[in-house]
Amino acid sequence: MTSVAAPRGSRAPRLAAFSGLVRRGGAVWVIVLALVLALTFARGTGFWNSGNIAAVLAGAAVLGLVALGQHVVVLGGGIDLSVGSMVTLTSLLTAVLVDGYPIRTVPVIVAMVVLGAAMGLLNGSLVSVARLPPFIVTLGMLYLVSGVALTVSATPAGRVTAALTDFSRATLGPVPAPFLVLVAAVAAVWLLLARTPWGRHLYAVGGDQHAARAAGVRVRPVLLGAYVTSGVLAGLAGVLLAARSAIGSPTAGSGLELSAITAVVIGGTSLLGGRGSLLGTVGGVALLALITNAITLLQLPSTWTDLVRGLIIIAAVAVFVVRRPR
Amino acid sequence: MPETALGARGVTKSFPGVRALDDVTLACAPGRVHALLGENGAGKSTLVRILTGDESPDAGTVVVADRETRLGAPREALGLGIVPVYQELTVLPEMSVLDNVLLGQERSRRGLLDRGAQRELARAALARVSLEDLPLGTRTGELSLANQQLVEIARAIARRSSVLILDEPSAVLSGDKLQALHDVVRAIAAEGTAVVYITHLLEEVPALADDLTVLRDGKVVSSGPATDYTTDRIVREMVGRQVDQVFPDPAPPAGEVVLRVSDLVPVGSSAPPAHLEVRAGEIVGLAGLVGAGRSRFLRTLAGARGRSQGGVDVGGRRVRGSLTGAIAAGVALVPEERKRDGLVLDLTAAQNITLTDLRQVSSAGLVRTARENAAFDEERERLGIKASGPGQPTRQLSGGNQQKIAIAKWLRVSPRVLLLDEPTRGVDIGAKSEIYRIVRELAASGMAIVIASSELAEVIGLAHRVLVFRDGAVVGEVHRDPDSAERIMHLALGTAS
Amino acid sequence: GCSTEQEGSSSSSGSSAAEDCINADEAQAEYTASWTSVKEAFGLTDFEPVDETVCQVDGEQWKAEPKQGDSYRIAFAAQGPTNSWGVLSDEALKYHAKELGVDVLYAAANGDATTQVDNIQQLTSQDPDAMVVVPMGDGISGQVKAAVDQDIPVVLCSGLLPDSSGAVSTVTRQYDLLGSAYAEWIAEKLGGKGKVAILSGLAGVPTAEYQKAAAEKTFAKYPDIKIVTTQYTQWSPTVAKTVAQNLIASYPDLDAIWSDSGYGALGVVQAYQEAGKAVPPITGDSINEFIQATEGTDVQYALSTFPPEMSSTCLDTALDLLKGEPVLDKVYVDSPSFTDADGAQYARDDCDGGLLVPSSAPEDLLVDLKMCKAS
Amino acid sequence: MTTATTGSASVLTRLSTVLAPLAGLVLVLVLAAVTTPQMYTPDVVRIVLFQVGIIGIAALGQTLVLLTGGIDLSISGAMAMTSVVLAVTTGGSDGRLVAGVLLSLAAGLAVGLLNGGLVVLRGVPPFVATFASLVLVQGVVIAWTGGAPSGRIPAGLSWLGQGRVLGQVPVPVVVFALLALAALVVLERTTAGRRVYATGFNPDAARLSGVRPGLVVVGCYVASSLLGVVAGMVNASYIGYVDAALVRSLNLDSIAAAVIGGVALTGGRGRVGNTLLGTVMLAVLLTWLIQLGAGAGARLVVSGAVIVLAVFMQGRPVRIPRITAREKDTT
Ligand SMILES: Nc1ncnc2c1ncn2[C@@H]1O[C@H](COP(=O)(O)OP(=O)(O)OP(=O)(O)O)[C@@H](O)[C@H]1O
Ligand SMILES: Nc1ncnc2c1ncn2[C@@H]1O[C@H](COP(=O)(O)OP(=O)(O)OP(=O)(O)O)[C@@H](O)[C@H]1O
Ligand SMILES: [Mg+2]
Ligand SMILES: [Mg+2]
Repeated sequence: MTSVAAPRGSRAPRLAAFSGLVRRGGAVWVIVLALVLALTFARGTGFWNSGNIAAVLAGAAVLGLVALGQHVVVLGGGIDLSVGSMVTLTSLLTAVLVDGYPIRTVPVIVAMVVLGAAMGLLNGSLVSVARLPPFIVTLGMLYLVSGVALTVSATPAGRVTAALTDFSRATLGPVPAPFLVLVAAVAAVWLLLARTPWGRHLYAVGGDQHAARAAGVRVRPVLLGAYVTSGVLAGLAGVLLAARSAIGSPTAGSGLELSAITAVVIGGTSLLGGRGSLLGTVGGVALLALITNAITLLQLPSTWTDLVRGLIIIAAVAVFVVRRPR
Repeated sequence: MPETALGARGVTKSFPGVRALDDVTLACAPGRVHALLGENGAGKSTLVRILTGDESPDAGTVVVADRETRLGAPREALGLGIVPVYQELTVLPEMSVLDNVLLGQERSRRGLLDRGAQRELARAALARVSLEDLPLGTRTGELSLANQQLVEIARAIARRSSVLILDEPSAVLSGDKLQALHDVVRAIAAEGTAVVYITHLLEEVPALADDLTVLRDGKVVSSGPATDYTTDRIVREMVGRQVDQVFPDPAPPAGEVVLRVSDLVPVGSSAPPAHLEVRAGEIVGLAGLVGAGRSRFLRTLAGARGRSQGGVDVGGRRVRGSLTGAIAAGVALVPEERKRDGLVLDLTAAQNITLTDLRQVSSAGLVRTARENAAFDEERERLGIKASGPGQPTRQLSGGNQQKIAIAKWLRVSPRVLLLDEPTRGVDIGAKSEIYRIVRELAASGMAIVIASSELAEVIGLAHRVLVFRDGAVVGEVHRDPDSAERIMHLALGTAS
Repeated sequence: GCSTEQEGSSSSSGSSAAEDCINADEAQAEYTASWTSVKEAFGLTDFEPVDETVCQVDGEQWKAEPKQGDSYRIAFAAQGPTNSWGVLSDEALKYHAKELGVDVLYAAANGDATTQVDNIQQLTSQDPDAMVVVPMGDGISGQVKAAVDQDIPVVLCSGLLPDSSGAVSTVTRQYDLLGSAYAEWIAEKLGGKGKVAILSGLAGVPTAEYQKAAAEKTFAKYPDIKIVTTQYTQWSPTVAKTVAQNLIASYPDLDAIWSDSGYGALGVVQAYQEAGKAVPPITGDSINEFIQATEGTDVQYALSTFPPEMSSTCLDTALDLLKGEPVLDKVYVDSPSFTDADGAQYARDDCDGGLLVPSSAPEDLLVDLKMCKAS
Repeated sequence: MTTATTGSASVLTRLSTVLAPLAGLVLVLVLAAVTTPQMYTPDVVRIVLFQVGIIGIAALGQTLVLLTGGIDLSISGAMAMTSVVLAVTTGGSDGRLVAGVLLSLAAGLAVGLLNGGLVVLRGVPPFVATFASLVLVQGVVIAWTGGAPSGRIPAGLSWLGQGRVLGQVPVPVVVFALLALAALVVLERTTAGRRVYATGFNPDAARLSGVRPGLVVVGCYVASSLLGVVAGMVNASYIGYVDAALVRSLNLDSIAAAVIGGVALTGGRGRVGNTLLGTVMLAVLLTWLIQLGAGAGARLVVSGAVIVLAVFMQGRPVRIPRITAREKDTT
């Protein structure tokens, strides 16, 4: 799709206001709000008790971190299918390497973040230097990294320290500590995207790589930065997941990539790159976390869960996704 | 100060099948505006890309500040103060005006954007292109094409430059905006910057240029101070022959009314309803400032956008308000944005020509290559298209030839009403006069033609009568006479008494 | 806490646990019996149970009145209806709960450990009287511990977790038992010599990996048995068939196939029959379809089950705890094992191919679930 | 002399443009030959051919969707759905086979229309639209069958998955060959194919030329789902039972095959030949990995590395973006 800028056929004003809301990522929150209201109505005390709120928030933490990384990559016009496998590998390695030794905790956490960055760097190099399609690169990495994880251990292995498990269960009021990590990460990514030259360049490269290059933007470092960010966040997510599980598993993060992409797109970010809002992605994460919560809270028949999940996702994207620029 | 701010020495560049530049030598002096002229496909943009490091020459070198320099990427050229505005827009529609102006030259403090400084810089740059009132947070995609172009120019101006290269900046500008552009170009040259200016509007040359160079088929055919050249001479150098610039009076339309537009209001427009009748053989021009609503009107006629009220009849039959309805009724639109809307650049020339009516060249759903090639040859004959063959990717054709393909594809369906939106934008003077000839011939053959153009001389010269648009509404009708130009301008600007 | 010592390494010597253990002889005997019955069914000569100490848990500690209303609310962190095993496991518990008049708070993990972590946390937040968990992987241990720490007794069902999970009781059939019994049967069939292929389920999934490990350990005792290849079938007959076709091509002289599932075995049998070759001795769990497909052939097999209906026993165990009655910390479920010699009798033509036979699930439940036709 | 050199040089370049896309396949074939000598025995070749058939049929549908600039994640849903529909409606009896096939196709049509409708009418990005419909299809199947789909596929269909032509060639690859030929003719020779390419390259220009991009896109999604149904029938008849394990799986093989072969994710770029190439490469790779008998981990590592390496080797010109090349690259 060419991206030459030109005024499009103007929309009716009512729709324009709505599309503005969608563009800024507010739309998905409408559904989130509706779901919260519905749950309040149906299961008031069950939903609003602090334990349940904590469960929703804690459930959102890992997905949130991964979606955040995905958001950055997608903004740059790419896609990262390897995030799930990176989470798997780092969470498995966290448990295997820490193995119950408190002294190893901090070095291992640092190592996992570095490992995430390294895997992101590999993705980014293949995409920006070797100029291979991100879909293929990260699909290949998905297989490769899952394979490495299985080679590290085919069975659940290792053990994190009590400090890590305690952290994963600690709360500040009803807010679980892992969620605070997510909040901090959102703030950091927001700062990067909205307040640094790199953020501007990322939007530009995602919107039109050639135009960005013409304006003197170095495309490669920008893309490398995006994939590294995704890798770092996946590494962090892996540590959180390990802390929560207390043990490492070679399949822990499988399927996360699709949830993450779904969250990003429900939030109004364009998979073509260059347009997206962090608020929307966070809303997408909230929606997915709430759906899981709602299915259990409402005690829907188990055979209906996928049906309900599919319907809500379809409803969300069908109503609230920005139309593709034509 | 160097003698040559930017230049080329023996630059040669070939693409598969074409030699775009052949031993080009050029020198642009600081503080002077250097016009670069030539037909479509003469190699002007290619030269620009080489001078800015976006492309590397096969042979020859680029000279920057009297020194031979090797440029690896636009960024390197920018670092040396060589600032281009490419022919194609490179603003990012999804980003704000502020971000677009400062793209690649963000101001930051301790790694974070310095928002105060950014605003100040952007404001100053926008003010120079008369966009001081534009809110900085506006999404650039919401702006008119003209304003987007100005934003892009503002981006270039915001940089400290020793050389400013403008590749057809005026193609989408008119009126005040064009004036503002000229002012800023002169001011920048006065500051000591060398300006390279590419245009197909030859009346800009005496107004702006100090020096000029004419390219033909990738070779420099002539170069010197602008005062040595008359428009006639420039045209002769460009085309290599005399071009008939006068518009003879068109033959009076003889036929009955083919197109009747009544009470038409496009969706999203708050303008009063429009009426229009066009006879067979008649050419009606649409004039107005950029954004006056001509394109919208044409698109509505062609069913490409909805109408909230009114109707369109062709040959006495009501036309359905959809693209296919309009096409079935014999209404064809050659849209203004050729590359985005007019052509599928990745298909071949022949494939583009036959896209509008595949049934003609197919039987039982199978496309017959022989018939397709025959269709191409027919149109090549009729319009004088220069292409290596039916299988040449349309992307590789020069602008003028692309435009001819965009027209040719509609001739395949033998329309009764032909709507042309800016049919000569970015088209060189030789091709332009051919397009005028074609339009005339089509009208003579009984087609009803509506043509929108920002070039006043063109509308007046071609059309039997001109409708003037302002703010989405038809504000007047002007017939062919000696002072029609003045009357049209007054109507368009709203200064008519 | 920046100790260089490994946490919990000193305290896990087991001595303290052993002191608390009220050794229930009866239970220990039951455990041994579950091994002996397989030994007899498969006609094994040398098959000793792995060491396991079964203790009695003091139920008094967990005795409680219903927290809400007058019936107990049992949270059930289930696998979810991802296959016929999961469906029956879920439904058997629910059916039994209805019989007993107990409320069930249900959450399905759809086979995924990470989802189950969320599920358990969420179920815990609803403050149930007790919880039954069908563990999807060791990764849920931490969350199970958190539930137990909130005074919710947790019964593990159809699976194991490390002791650190703090679960009060575990009701399951042993993976070790199945994995090594199949291997032992193959070893005896081959007279301790031959080429064997291992077909496991899903790489990295504990239920598959533990059985495979047990098998490998057993085969290691026989130096002349060579494991020529290990493949994964994803518990899908389609995948298994493709894999088996590859095996036929590359190892035409394969002597036996160790498979952990009936679905895998099904694909293998088809592949060999299509290739016109004799099916080597094969193992797996006993799904109806497999027995039907091998009826009247001379395919040699050894089957057992990992009965999904055991979830009702899990529910009983949880309720016993709430009533303060003594339960065992490990309840080993026994279930029929058999070979081709007497396999035919287990085929049920009135039931679906995916049913694990013989099923002790209530007949009307099977009919309700459309797994069997009403007779 | 000079002409001779230029002549041979041009032959070389022409040769390299033909061979470059094959480089990846050659790589895999050589790797397979070196590491597993039995790879080229007739038995193994037949397995590869079977895989080509089963992956290829779905990959053809995927190609159509990719050409319009979309992607279809729901193909594996359509495949799984087919086996369930076939089993449930026929109850394994040949008598109701026709009804079962028709119903499967109807269900495939519905899925295709849902995808197309979401993409065209609502402008939902294809990735999410088809992912959502995959979840939905799985959900419907699970809700309908109570989670444990089972049953028999009529024996009358077994030739489709198990049969051989001329005693050697598996039927699925023959079906694939026929469908690929049809797709080739449609895409390269028919007006419909022309419209697909025009829409994929530039939907706006296509629309203004009187093509109806909406119809084209919906058509491609429907075709994709229907080919998914055919692939599902092949799969179901291959094993003869409903394979519950496949209901929940998301199978990316069809996408991988097309994209590895060189079909661009951005629309318009790609031919049936690309898909054929990618399919063969993937089929060889998957079979080779089994033949290799390596552990699960090593296998995934190898397949990931080989996919990236093969695409890298496909001789995509390492080209720096130009301002003129306005089309978005696959990156
Ligand atoms: N996508 C859009 N959003 C908002 N306004 C738009 C959009 N497209 C067009 N407009 C507005 O509609 C009006 C008519 O635009 P149109 O392009 O028809 O003008 P025009 O007279 O044809 O100008 P040009 O000389 O550029 O062709 C203008 O005011 C323009 O700003
Ligand atoms: N990337 C390319 N690949 C192949 N041919 C090209 C490429 N870029 C330019 N050309 C060819 O090079 C020649 C010069 O093109 P160029 O764009 O420089 O012309 P121009 O003078 O700028 O024309 P216009 O006035 O239409 O902008 C043309 O024949 C064009 O078709
Ligand atoms: Mg040009
Ligand atoms: Mg216009």
